[in-house]
Amino acid sequence: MSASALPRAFLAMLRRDVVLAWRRRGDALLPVLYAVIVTTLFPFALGPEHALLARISGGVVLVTVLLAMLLSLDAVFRGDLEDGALEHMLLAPQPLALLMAARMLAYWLVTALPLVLVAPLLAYMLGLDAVAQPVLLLALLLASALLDLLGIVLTALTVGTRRSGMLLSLMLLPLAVPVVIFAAGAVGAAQQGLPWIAPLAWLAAALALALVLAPLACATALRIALDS
Amino acid sequence: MGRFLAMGGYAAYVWPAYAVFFLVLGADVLATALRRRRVLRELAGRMARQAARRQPDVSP
Amino acid sequence: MNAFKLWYHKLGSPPYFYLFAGYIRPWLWGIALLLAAVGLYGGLVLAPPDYQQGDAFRIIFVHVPAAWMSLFIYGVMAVSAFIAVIWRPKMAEVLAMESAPIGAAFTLIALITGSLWGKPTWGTYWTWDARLTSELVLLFIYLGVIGLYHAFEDPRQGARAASFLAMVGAVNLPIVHYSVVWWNTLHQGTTVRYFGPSSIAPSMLWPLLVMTIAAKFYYGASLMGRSRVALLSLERGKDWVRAEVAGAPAGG
Amino acid sequence: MSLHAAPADPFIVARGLGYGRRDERVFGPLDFSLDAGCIALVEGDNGSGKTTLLRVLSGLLHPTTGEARVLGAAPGSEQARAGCAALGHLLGLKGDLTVQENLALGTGLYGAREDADAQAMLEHAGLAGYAHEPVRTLSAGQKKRAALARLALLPAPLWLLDEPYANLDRNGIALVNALLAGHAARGGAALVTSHGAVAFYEGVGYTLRLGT
Repeated sequence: MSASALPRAFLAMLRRDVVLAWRRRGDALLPVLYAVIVTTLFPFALGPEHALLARISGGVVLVTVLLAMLLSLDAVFRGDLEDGALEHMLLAPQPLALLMAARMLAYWLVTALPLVLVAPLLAYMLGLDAVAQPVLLLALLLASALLDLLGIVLTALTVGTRRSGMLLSLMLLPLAVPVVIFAAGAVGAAQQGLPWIAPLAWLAAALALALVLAPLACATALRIALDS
Repeated sequence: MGRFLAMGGYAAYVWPAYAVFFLVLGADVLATALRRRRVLRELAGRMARQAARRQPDVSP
Repeated sequence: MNAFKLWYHKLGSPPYFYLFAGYIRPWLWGIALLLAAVGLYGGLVLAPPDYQQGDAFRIIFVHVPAAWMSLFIYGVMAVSAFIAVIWRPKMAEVLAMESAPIGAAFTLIALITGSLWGKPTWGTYWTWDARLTSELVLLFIYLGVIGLYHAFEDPRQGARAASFLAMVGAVNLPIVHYSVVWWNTLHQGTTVRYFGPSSIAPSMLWPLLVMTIAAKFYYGASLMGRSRVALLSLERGKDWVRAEVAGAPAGG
Repeated sequence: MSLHAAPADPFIVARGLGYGRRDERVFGPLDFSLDAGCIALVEGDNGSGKTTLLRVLSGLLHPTTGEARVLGAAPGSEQARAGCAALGHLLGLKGDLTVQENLALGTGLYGAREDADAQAMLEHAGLAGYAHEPVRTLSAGQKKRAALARLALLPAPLWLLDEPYANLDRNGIALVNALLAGHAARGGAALVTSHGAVAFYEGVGYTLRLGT
């Protein structure tokens, strides 16, 4: 195994996932549509009062993006499990963690990034201050990447089970709590004109740690879940 | 005794708390006992089936 | 020969553990009930009412042991789960998976008694207090572990997957607690005075400790009972299980 | 680095290898070894554990009794995976990718044999002209051929093939046999399962019978 084999395999996996997503680009837009629909419902439920909507806008957008990601998380490994591609990943000579890292990056690019890009628009519709917009974008970039990494690890654990959608939400909630708290805390602080860098720094530190650990954990989880 | 049960006016909170403590743990014990009974019955049934298979039926 | 190592390996064998658990279970039950009786008498009768909370503080004797046990059992489960994932012995899987429902039960008790205590002290059954919120998240973690365990058709595979989740939860739990505390100070501003006198009187302390130890023995007894049943079902087809089933009053 | 072990070392050694689910035995205990250049046939009825044996050897399942060494290492270890390629019931082809993209993905993950040429291999496999078709438009037999073409491009010296003849017509069976012959001539080895209904490769080293 030469040194070039690792980047070659990583790129092959990444390319595969991006091409597959492109061939089914309609599906990739569904989470975005879901986020738009959910955000639209809030003013109808709470009334169009600007001050109230502006106050909750950051939190609403964060939670909506989280839910939209959760919605599609269930399917991350389903196709690969059904056609046997997942077994080939397990059997490939490269470390499984490397392939999982490619899978995670691809999933973030395909699912999370569109959501992050549409989020400022949703926040604007709810009346978030322009000052807080960059903070929201930054918080979403960090939070979506973290949830992507953690969520795929948990999805890997449920691969061998039937009907895992609801279970996945239950498993992800405790991991999502700190992410939501810090991300929403930063946005809230920015809205009040307070310093917001500290919670984002914590998120960034957690992301750095997760970038290293999550692919390894994901590989372990997959081997556990498929060893029947 | 009545004063003890009244708990200084807090009976509505103290006694339910103790009831919850013992009811939930009681449910834990009961669930284990029922599960043990079910597992034993299943295993006995399994063994009976296996024994029946091993001894060929003599009656026509 | 290292005596401890020998004992460890013996306990790791299911038929031996089954016998051992059956032998110590009545003792654990007896001690738990005795201690609970003493603790309840001390807590409900002997301890004087709190000068601020009156008799409402007596909820402490069930609430605090349950809250401590919810964390203690998680610790035991996480250690067993770690062993189960790394070395894959059957007994560690069984102990981790049978601990989870007991831990969830204690967490539920801590939540309900906590909110029953909250009504007279804070005027509301539920408040997003840092400890109650953390306890709620702990309940979700327990439920996730139990749910994942039962989602697999093969119980051993389910046990390993759920053990892995329990390890993830063990890392996550302090982070949740820390973030919830931070969030709490961020949004509430005023600090809510947490239950209980700040310096606890000895007449209140000893029943609390006795109840806590009683809860630990209850956990031991329940765990032994649960593990015995789990072993019977996991090891079905083995000779020792056949002997046990033939000897037990089946169907009754 | 050469992927081939020293010629004297067998590719696979199994000692008392067995697998059971709960208390039911699936196969084994088995003792066998597989040398370089040898194509071995695993025969047995449905449910005799052929697939399970291959899954244990590829490291997807942990054996319950005995042990196996694959290319001198534990099954599923990095060293074993580096020299091992498997083909199962599920082919692992992505339906939305073209045949050529699927082949490129395989060589991307496993590397390509030095003398391998994807285009020539597709022609050899009877898939000339299908290179740019999405795999989902292919028939079952054509999918199998595509998977075999992908397998033959890889440098792995050890093949674990589960029912490679299934879904194939007479030409397809001849293709499998030709690929096996070429693989053995290069010094590779293969463990091939079959329920025994087809014209099997003639150069079989030995046959392993599973089940009673």
